[in-house]
Formats: sequence, C-alpha cells, structure tokens
Amino acid sequence: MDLANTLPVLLGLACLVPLVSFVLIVLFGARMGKHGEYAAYVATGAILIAFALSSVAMVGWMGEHKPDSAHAEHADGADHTSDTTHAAAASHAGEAGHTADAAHHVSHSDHAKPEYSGEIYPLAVIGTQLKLSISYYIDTLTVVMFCMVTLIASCIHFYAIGYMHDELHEVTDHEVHLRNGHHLVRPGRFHRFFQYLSLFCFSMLSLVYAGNIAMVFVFWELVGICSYFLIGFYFERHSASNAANKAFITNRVGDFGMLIGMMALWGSLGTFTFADTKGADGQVVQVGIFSQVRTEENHFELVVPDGMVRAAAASQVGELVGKRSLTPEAAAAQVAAETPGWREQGFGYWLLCIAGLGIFCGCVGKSAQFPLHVWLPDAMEGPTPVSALVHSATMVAAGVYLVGRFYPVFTPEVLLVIAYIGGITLFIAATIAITAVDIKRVLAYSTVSQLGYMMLALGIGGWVAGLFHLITHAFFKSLLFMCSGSVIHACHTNDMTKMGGLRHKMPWTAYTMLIGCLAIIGAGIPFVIGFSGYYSKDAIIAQALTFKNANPDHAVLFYTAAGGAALTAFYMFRLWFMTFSGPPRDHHIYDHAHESPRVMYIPLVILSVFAVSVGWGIFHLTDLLEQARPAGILTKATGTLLTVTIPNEHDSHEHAIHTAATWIAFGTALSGLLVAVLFYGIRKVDPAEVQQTFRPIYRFLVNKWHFDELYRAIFIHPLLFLSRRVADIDRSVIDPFINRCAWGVRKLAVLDDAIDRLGVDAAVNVTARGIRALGNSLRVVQTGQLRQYVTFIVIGTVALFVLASFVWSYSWAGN
Amino acid sequence: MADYLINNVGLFGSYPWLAYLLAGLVHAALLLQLVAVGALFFIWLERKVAGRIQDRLGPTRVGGKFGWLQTLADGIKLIAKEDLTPGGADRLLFKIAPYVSFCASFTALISLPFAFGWVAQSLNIGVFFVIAVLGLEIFGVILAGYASASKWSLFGAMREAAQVVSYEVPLGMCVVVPVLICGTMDLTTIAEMQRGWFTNWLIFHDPFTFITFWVYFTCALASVNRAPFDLAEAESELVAGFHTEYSGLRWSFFFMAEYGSMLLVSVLAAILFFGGWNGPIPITDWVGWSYESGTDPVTFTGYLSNLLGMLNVLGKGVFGVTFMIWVRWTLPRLRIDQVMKTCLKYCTPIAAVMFLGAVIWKYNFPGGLFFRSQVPLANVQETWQGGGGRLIENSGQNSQQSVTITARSDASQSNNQTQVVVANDSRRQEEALP
Amino acid sequence: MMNLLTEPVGVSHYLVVGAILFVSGVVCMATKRNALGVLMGIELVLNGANVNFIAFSSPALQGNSGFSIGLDGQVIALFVIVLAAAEAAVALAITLNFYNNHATIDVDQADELKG
Amino acid sequence: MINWNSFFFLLFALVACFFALAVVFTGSVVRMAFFLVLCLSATAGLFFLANADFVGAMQLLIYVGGTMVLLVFGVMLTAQGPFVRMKTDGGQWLVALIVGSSLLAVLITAAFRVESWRRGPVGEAATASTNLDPTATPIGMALLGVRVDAVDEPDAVLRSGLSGYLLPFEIVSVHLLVVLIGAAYLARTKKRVRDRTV
Repeated sequence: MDLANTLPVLLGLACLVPLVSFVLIVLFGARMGKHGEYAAYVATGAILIAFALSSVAMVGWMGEHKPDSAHAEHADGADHTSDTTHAAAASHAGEAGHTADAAHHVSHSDHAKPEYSGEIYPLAVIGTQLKLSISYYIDTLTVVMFCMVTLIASCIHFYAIGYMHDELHEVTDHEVHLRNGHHLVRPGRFHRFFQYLSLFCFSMLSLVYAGNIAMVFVFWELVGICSYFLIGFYFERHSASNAANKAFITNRVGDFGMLIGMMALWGSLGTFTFADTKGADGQVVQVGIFSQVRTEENHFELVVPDGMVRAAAASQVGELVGKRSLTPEAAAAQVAAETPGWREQGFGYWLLCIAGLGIFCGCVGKSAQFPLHVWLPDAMEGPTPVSALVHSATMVAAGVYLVGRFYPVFTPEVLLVIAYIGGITLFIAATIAITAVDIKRVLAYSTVSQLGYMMLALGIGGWVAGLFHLITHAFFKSLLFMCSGSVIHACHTNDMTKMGGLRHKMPWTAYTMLIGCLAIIGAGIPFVIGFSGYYSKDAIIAQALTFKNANPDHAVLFYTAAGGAALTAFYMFRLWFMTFSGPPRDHHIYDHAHESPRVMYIPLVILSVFAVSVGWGIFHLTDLLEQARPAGILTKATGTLLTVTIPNEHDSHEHAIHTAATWIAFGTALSGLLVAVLFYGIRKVDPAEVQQTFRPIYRFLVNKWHFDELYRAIFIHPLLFLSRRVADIDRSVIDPFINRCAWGVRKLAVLDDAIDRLGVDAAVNVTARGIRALGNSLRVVQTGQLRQYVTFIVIGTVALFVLASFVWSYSWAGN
Repeated sequence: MADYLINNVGLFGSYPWLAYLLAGLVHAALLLQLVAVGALFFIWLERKVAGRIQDRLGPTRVGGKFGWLQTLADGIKLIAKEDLTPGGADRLLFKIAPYVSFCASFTALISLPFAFGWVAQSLNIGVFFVIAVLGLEIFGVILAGYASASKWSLFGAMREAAQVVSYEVPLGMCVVVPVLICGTMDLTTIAEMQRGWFTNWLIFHDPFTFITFWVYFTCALASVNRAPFDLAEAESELVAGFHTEYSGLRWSFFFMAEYGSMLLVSVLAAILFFGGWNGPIPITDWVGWSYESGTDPVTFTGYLSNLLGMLNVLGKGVFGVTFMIWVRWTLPRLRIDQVMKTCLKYCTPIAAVMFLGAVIWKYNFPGGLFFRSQVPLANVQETWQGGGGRLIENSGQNSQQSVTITARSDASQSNNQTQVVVANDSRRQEEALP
Repeated sequence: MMNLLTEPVGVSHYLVVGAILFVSGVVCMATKRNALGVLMGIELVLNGANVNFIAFSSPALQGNSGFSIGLDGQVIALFVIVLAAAEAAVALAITLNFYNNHATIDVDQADELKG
Repeated sequence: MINWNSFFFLLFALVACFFALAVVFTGSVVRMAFFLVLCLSATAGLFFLANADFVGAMQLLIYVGGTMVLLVFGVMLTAQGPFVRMKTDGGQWLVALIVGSSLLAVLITAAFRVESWRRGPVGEAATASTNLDPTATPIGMALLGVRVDAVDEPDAVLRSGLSGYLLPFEIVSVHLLVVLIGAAYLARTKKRVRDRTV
C-alpha cells in the first residue's frame, strides 16, 4: 500500500464526504422524506463512509509502520526490562553531554518520525512571503484522530436519529414563553441538525488533516461556528442564544491570541506549513515550521530559528544592512555570520515563547482552559448529541490536539505555563463539578477538568500520555454524555435532584453509564488490567511524578493531578448514584421514565465496549502515538527564562515511578469512590449537613467560583458603559450633522429639478416630437397587407439578382 | 418479366420499350382484377358472414348455390344505374373523388409482393410506400364529402379525415417495428427473412411484436374505416356518410377502394408479421421446389413454389379480411370521441412502448431467441454494406427493381456475415454516438 | 435545344421545374386572399426548393462532370419537408385562431399592424 | 430511341407544373388543395426518378397525407357556405404576374448558366448512373450520425466534413414536439367574437 499517495486521498475523501452530505442536506434537506427524516440517513451514511475510509487508512498505516512495542509504555506493567533500560539510557543521556546525547538520539527514537505531507492546491501566493495553500500533514496522530472522530461521530449520528426524533414534526418548546403566554410552536429542524453535524464532521476532520497553520485556523473557526450553531440550536430560548454567543465570543478571545501566534511564526519564519514542502525533484523548497525550529543537524534540539533571531535583532540587522560600505550580498553574509552570536545573546527566544503562547491561547479558548473555561458549561444548552460529539469528544479536544501538534515549537517556559493552566483548570472544574446538580453540567465540568488533565500532561512533557488520555477520554466522555442524554430523554429534565433509582427503568443506560464512570475514574486492577481510563490516567500521574522529581518546586502540579483524580472519582459516582440508585426522588418523572429506543442504546453499548478496551495492548494505541511523537522532544529540556526542566517521557516508564504512580492513581480513585459511596451510595452521611457546615465554600462552588460575576464586573459592564457613552455621542453630535447635510442636499435637489425640467426635458421632448413626425410620415409604407409584403420581397430578390449579375459581370469580372 | 421478354422474344428484343409497356400492362391488369374480383368476392363474403352472424342465410338465389353471383348481379345493376350529380355540387371534384380513392388503394398494391419476386414494382422502401399511398385514399373521401355539398357527406368526410389522420401515427409506428427487426423496408426481403417454420414469423419474434400486431390490426381497421371505426358512413347518424350523394359506378368505386385497401392491409399484415408466403411449415423447402442456391431466377419448380406462396399470401390476406368482417358484425360502433381516445390514449402509447421494447430486444438478442434470421433469397444489396455489393452481373436485372438472387453459397454466406457484422458495428456506433 | 425524349435530362430541367413551382407558389402567396391559399403557396415554394435540392443531390443528373452533393441534398430535403409539415400545423392553428377572432380568413382583414 | 427516364421526367414535370399553375389560377380553396396534392405527388414522382426514393415516399406520406389533410381541415372549419371564394382585383393579379414572371426569368437563366447542368450523363456514365444504390438505409444511418455512404470517400478532408445528422435530427424532433403542443394551444377553442369584423 503506497501510503504517500493513498493516505492523503483516503483521508481527504473522509473529510469531503461529510461536506457533500452537508451540501446535499442544505439544498434538499427539507425535501428529504416527509419531514426531512432521510437527511439523517444521508448524514449518517456520509460519516460511516468516512469511518470506513479512515479505518482503511489505519489498517494501511499499521501494515506499513509496525507499531513496535519496544518503547511503548506497557500499561499492564509487564515486560519492564526493556523500559528500564531505555529509561536508564534516557536519564543517563540527560546528564551526559551533547555527544552522548547525540549518540543516544541516533540509537533512540529521535530519527524523524513517519509522516506524509504535501500540498494539494496552492490557494494564493501574496508577495514573496505569504503562501496560502491547501496542504495535508499526516502522521500517526492524524490517522488515530480520524479513526476516533469518525467512529464516535458515527455512533452519535445513530444516537441522534433517536434523540432528535421530536424535531421530525412540529415542536412545542416549553421553555419559550411567548408574549401571549403560550409556548412557542415551531416546525421541526431535524434535517438542519444533521446538516450542522455533517458540517462539523467535515471541519473537524479537515482540521486534523490540515497541513499548515493557516488552514488549521480556518477549520478552527469552522468548528467554532458549528458549535455556535449547535449550541444555539434552540435559539428561541434566551439561555441557548446567550450560551451560543458566550461560546463564540469567548473563543474569539482565544483566537485573537492564536492569530498573534500565527503572525509571530509567519512573520519570522515566513511559512505556515508544518513540514518541509518538497519540490518535484524531492529536495526541500520551503522549510517547514517544525524543521526550522528543530533542525536535523543539531539532533532536533529546540533552537531559535534564524528567522526569529533576525526578526528579534532587527535593529542590529538594520544597521548592518544600512552600512554604506557593504553591498547587499555582503550584508546578507554578515548577517548570516552574526546570527549565531545573536542567538547566544538570546535574541528571539522570547519571540518563540510568544508564538507558542499565542498558539496555546487559541487552544485555551477552544478547549475551555482556565480563564476561558466559562463557555463550556453553558454550551450544554445544545442538544445532548452535540454535547457528546462537539463539546466533549472532538472539538474541545482540538485544542489539546493542536498543542500536541505544535509541541516541537513550545519552549519549556510555554510548557510550564500550559502545565499550570491545565492544573488550575483541572482543579477548579473538578471542585465545581462536585456541587453541580445539572447532570449535563457535571459532565461538562468533568470534561473541562479532564481537558485540564491533558493540558497538564502535555505541559509536563507527557506527550503520549496527554494524547492517549485525549483518545480514551473522547470515548468514555461521549459515552457518558450520551447516557445522560438518554436519561434526559427519559425524564425530560436535567436536574439530578429529581432523578434516582432509574436503573430499574433503564438498565442499558444505567450500566453503560456505570462503565463510563469506571472508565473515567480509571478503575482497574493494578498491574493486571483496567478500563481505558486506567492506563491513560496512570501515564499522566506517572509523568507528573517524574516531573515532580525533576523539579520539586513545581510539585503542586503533581498534587493537583492526584487530587483531581480523587475529585473525579467522587463527582462521577455522585452523579451515578444520584441518577440511578436509591429511591426515586420524583415519582412522576420516575413513572414516566423509560428505556430509550434501540437506535439510542446500541451506540451506547458500542462506545462502552471501546471505553473499556481502547487502552488495551490489542489496539497498540500508545505504540501508535509513540510513532507520532515529534522528533527531539524526548530530551530533557530546561527553560532559560524560568527554571523548569521538562523530563524525558520515557523516564516515567521507570519501574519505581510507574508502580508508585499506579498505586497513587488507584488509591485516589478508590478514596473518591468510597466517599461518593458514603454520601450517596449507602447514604451514611447526609450531603445536606455537609453543605451546612461548609456553607461559604459550598456557595462559592455553587456559584462556580463567581467567574461569571467576575467577568461581568471586569469586562461586560465597562463595555456596556462605554457603548452607552458612544451612543450618546452619536445622538448628540453625529445625527444633527447628518440632518444638516440632508437638508442641504434637499435644497440642491430642488435646484437640480428646475434645471432638469427647463433644460433636459425640453431637449428630449423636441427630439421625441421630431421622431414622432418622422414615424407618421413613414407609416404609410407599412400597409399591413401580407400579400404586398410578399410582392415586395420578390421584387427585392429579383432586383438583387439582376443588380448582382450586372455588377458582377461588368465591373468586377472585368470583361 | 420485361427482361425475360427482351431476352427471349425477338420482337421485343428490337423494341424493348414495347416489352416494358406490355409488362407494365400485364402487372396492372393482374392487380386490377385482384382489386375488382376481390371486391366482388369480399362483398359476397361479407354478406354471407353477416347473414350467418345474424342467424340468417344471406344471399342464396343468384347463381345457384350460396348466391355466389349476387355481387356480380349487383355490379351489373350499378353499372346500369343513372349517375346522378347533386345540384350544388362541385362537379369536377365530385366526379373525380371516387377515382382518387380507388387509385390510392390500387397504387399501394403496386409495390406489394405476392410471392418471391412476384411484385409489380419492388421498391426498397416498399413498406413506407404502401403506408404513404394508403394515406392518400382518404383524400378522395374528403373531396367527395366536400364536393357533394351535403351536410351528411361533409360530416362523414370530416370524421374520416380526423380518424385516418390520427390513426396513421400509431399505424406507422407499428409498421416500423418489423422494419426495425429486419433492417430493411423491402417487403420481399422482410418476407424472405421469415423463411422456414412458423416460429420465424415476426409475430413470434418477441412479445413486443406480438402485441404490436394487434395494435397494427386495430389501427388498420381504423384507417380503412371499417366497423367499429366506420364513422364516415355511420348510417344511423349520417345517412351514408361521405357517399350519401353517390350512385352507380362511382359509388361502387368507393367500395372497391374500401375492399381493396382491406385486402391491402391484410396482405401487408401477412407479410410483415406472418411470414408472407413462407407458410407455417416449409414444405416447398423440403421438396426443394423453392428457389435454391445458384439456380437461374426462373425455374419451373420455383414457379410452382411461388404459386403456392402466392396462394399462401392470399389465403392469409383473405383470412384477415374475414376477420375484419367478423369484427364488423360483432362490435358496435364507437363514438367519435371514443375513436380519438382509442387512438391517442391507447394505440399510440402502446405502439410507442412496443417500438422501444422491440429496439431493446433487438439490441440485446440480435439474432432473436428462437427466430433464426434467415439469409434472404431476395436481398437489397447496398454497396455501403461492403462484402460483395450488388450482384447485378449474375442477374441481368436492373437494380432499380432490385430483386436479385443472392446465391446461398458459402461465399455469399460470408458476404452476408460481413454485412451482418457491418450492420452490427454501425449499430454500435449509433449507440455510442449520443 | 435538345430533344427531351431522347436525351438524358440534366440538373437544369429539374431546376426549371423547381423554378416554376417556386414562382407559382410566390404568385399564389401574392394573389390569394384566403389564408389557406397563402399556406398552399408556401408549400409550393418549399417544394420548388426541394426539387432543386434533390436535383443537386442526384448523381444521375450531373452531366459527365459527375459532381453531386450526394446524400446531403436529400437529407436537407427531408428536413425541409418535416419543417414544412410543422409550419403548416402552426400556420393552420394561427389561421383558426384568426378565424375565431375575426370570423374570416381573409388575409386582407389582418392589417391591424398597419401603420 | 426513347429515353424512358426523360420521358417520365417530362410526364411528371408537366403534371407538376400544370397543377402548380392550376393551384394559382383556381378560386376554390378545396380545388386548390386537390390540385396541390396532384402537383406534389407528381413532384414525388420526380424524386423517384431522381433516385431519391425515400424522399419521394416521405413527400407522399407527410405532404400529401399530412399537410394536405391539415389544409382541408382548415377549409372545412373555416368554410362560410360550401365554397370559399375571395376575389382578388385585377391590378394585384397583374402586379403579381409581372413580378412572378420576372422572377421566373431570373431563375431560369440562372438554371441554364452552368454548362454541365444542361444535359444529363451520356455514354458509360449514363449506364453507371442508371443503376444506383437505393438510399433509404444510408439516409437512415446518416440521420443516426453514421455516414455509411462516405466510408470510402477518398478525400480525407471531405471525409472529416461528412459527419452524420444526429444533432439536426434530434433538434427537428424536439421542434416537432414543440410545434405539436404549440399548435394545440393556439387552436384550442376560445369564445368566438362573432360579429366583430375589423
């Protein structure tokens, strides 16, 4: 299988099929079936095709690049010998000088990873610098993401067919009160829902497929707009439209940062593309971002590329070039000669940091990290399949994905920032989730905190760990959301305090959700086997432990991670118990609750199977990700501005650390679980009392750390104030001015009118009269007599013949 | 025949145009007596059949048994009758009209073969010609209806005009189907290609032709305006339709025309769908009378078999006419709007569909299922078909009357093979073209 | 002038026939007040044209130069015939319409476009 | 000796011309129609003589069987009284005849301009030209886009020019359909404004 040619085609098709279905549904959606029900089949078929294509791609990849278990982290703990040797080598290499390091690299995984990149279609070349093109960049991560997204999306499409069936006919929206007191009655939007889903799938897949940061940005915005549409799907509800706006605007903040990052990269490196673009003859015509930052000759070490150095040292460059004595070539040579020196002086390092931070800023917005995390919980206003697909599994994970993708560019400082942001997010979200009673909001916050986990993991150098958790989390979190969806579908409420005991009514949902919970808390028998979460979370904890050992003064991160695990276990099981166990709290709801249709719980089963097993060795997930690891990030990196050491990830496979991490993860999860059981399972402790005792904290948490209020005070109110002032200025100054102008123009128009009547009209009338007279004189020819016309024609013909023969024979023919 | 005379009889050798004249006269005479005597016979037949159907005897007295001289007697009476012309009539047209009708149905017979090679003037577009000329017949009717300045006549003529003009469409379509299957419009060739067992008859070629035949028959009934389509002379509404004002010989001409065209469409049906002179069982082939490979065109046995063939054709034709008579005395007359509906809403669509079906069938089974496409004895050879071209040399005939004997020898077998091949791939081209 | 009974006819003879048909058609159009008469005139004219086409297409008439436009002439003649039929149908419909509105088919009455 | 081809040509030509003139000089529409039919049939005969048998049959079928009947329809439907007569005054006759005859003169002179047109082929060319292929099948093929008659055209340029008539054929068929519908639409009965003669 010729991957270099087939992969782009396969995955590109996988991107395009949803687009096709989107277009189809946009054009004919309303006419598909009586109420547009076939739109669902179109969209589902499309995504299934995409899934099939990506699986083919995955199989092809596995066939080409065997995932070698040599440096995979063996989560089941077996076969430590190889790991320890590697780890030892790595750690030793860390202290050793460059030579050993280099040797180690050559021996170790720092050969360039398998990747396929290329340009499909050049969009525009502006000047000599800015080159926009549709290009692709495919490595294992891409393929894995494709499989994950398409698989989950397929399940969710099926699920949505069941979940959205109310939209097939007229919908009475009980949350919208019209002025006349009735509820809003509107036509169903079934097909529209699926058209957005298709658009989203297209954008998400293309985002993963994209080969340059500009393209990434475009699809980044596209998934943003999709999420905006889908959150605002019930846009008649104020809450929904507000949530949509909130999400959109918050994301804009992040994207602004991302733009800065992009500009920093492009302005200094002069390219958007990730990988080197090769010419027809195979040698490099344009060096990509990654290989500029981590060049081959110094073993993929992170060094500030020349472009950045010069961009930073603009003044020096300026004076060199400005010198009269130098010809331009000489100046260029001089600059090239000077560049290493400047780099030594640290020029451009901060620029690199800014680029990294900017990119990360976008990720913060998209995957709801600490300052910008407020939109995600409100985004739960959208239909549950949306929450399951967009706001838990794929789009919010896009931020993590992008961090993973841009990992080579991040300096240790940036990584530290990422780690801290992740840690804070993880902690805040977890604490809020404890007190939330809206079932979807609990899940939303848990999503946020899990994303925090991933960011943390990436930030502390756990590249594989973070992305591994991204994948596993995608499965079990979408599973959880869909379960909650089917619960809501059954109870028509989100409030957990009205539920309880539902597991008798809806066993499928209950037990699949139990599996989900176990997966997310990382339950498992230590060193033997466990749910998927067990492996990923272990990896993260282990990495955190390594990081703590490497630089003790950032130990807090490790504690956050560990505590986060405990909190997670607690609130997840709180959710499960409150929903499914115990006596029903609201009998009316309980009596009307029912198991969801098969089309809804079959996807649950499928997903739960993956949620259990995706971490196991059979899927080679970690090995695959290991392939995708960017070259050069296995070396210990130390920050220059901040004192931080990003440890080698393979150190975390070291036996001691691994064992400790496993036990810690297990312990924390277990403790959280026990507390949950204590509170809600066997109800030994009454939560209400605890709330009373810790009232202030409880209030604080219930109010979500007063983030919304804070923002309202800091941003929204000043903005409103400002806009009011502006409006006043508008009324008092600009409007009068406009009115004066209008008055003047009217006067002018009167004048013009006079000219028009006296001058132009007169001329026109005279002409018209003349022509009329002419017509009157000519009308006699037009007798309207058919036969006369015929006669005229014949006469004309004869005349023509005669004339022609005469003229021809006497004048031209010359005889 | 002309060539025979020229080659064998000295007198004509010196004056060939005399030979042509004689030949033409003979042909004309033969056909004329066919029409005239046929008319006499059919009128008698119709009376008898009508009588039987209406549970009476019909003519019995004249000419002893079965009253077989009845129509002759009537003919004599008609000739003896006074030839009236209405006062207000357009005399010229009034007088001419019957002859126009008669000429039409007579002219159509010209290119109608009665046995292999026995055809007055064989055109390679015979079918087309027959249909076209048949369409002319009503013209006389219209003239008659108009010229005799009488409401009844005018109405009758109008109705017939409307009816025939609209029925020509499905009729044409039906006729195209056999043409399409045989790939030629030459009646002789069409008949020759159905040589052999009755399974070779085109009506059994495929389901579509089978249905087509019935549509054809309906439309033929209508276009010779026989009951139930005889609105032109609906005696209960219009006194006698277009020939109300006619009497005597002119009147009888209309009748000859009518029966002539009945016979015509029947024989046409026989040739197009029932194998012409190739009977249900190829007896003459077995006894080896029918023309065989390499033999001279005119042989005695061949002549005999042709005679049998002609009887065969005429038998089929008479059967068809009898069938028409039977239908006439069985079915009630339709209303004009029903007639139109039958044409436009049923016949035309069915014919169109059958045409399509036949096309598809022919394309999928070029040889037919059990229809063994015969190598026709008489074959309109056209040079473009390659492979041998016209065999003017071995038959001293002018290919204007293009009946030429293709020897069924291997050589000309291969010729025909190549022809088939060419035809096939040209068909492919048509398929490929749009 | 050759003896028409003994010598083979050429294109010219056909052309003459065509010309006569054409001209009589034209005269018919020019003199008949009956709309149908005019229609017949048109038919005649088209027929004259057809005769010419056929004459040019037939190699049997082309003297010894032997050049003929071959099949094209006949095919064009076919198209002319078909279009003539179409034209007749439409013209007849128009005539009927005219008759419905004016209770006559005298083309001299149809001078509403008179200037 | 008599050249039968010419003889029949003369016959048909005379009939055609005679009845064409008859059409012109007859008053009654129906008689005109009748004469026209005879004229056209004679023309069809000319076509047969010129070895364009398919076109001839087409002429018979469509013109005589179709167009004429349509015309007679018109006569029937628009007849006021049994015979429609509309007199044309002599002046117009005169003008028409003068113009017509001048046109005739022009055309006939044009007809005899070309030398090789004046007489038909003689000698072996004549014998070659008397037995020509029937043209029905080539025409059918040509209408389907295959010029089987031009397969052995020696001149490559000409051959490339000799493509079939599929497209015109299609266009004409569609055109016929349109005409069918349009005619039906035009001729549908509306309320008749009886006594408003303009």
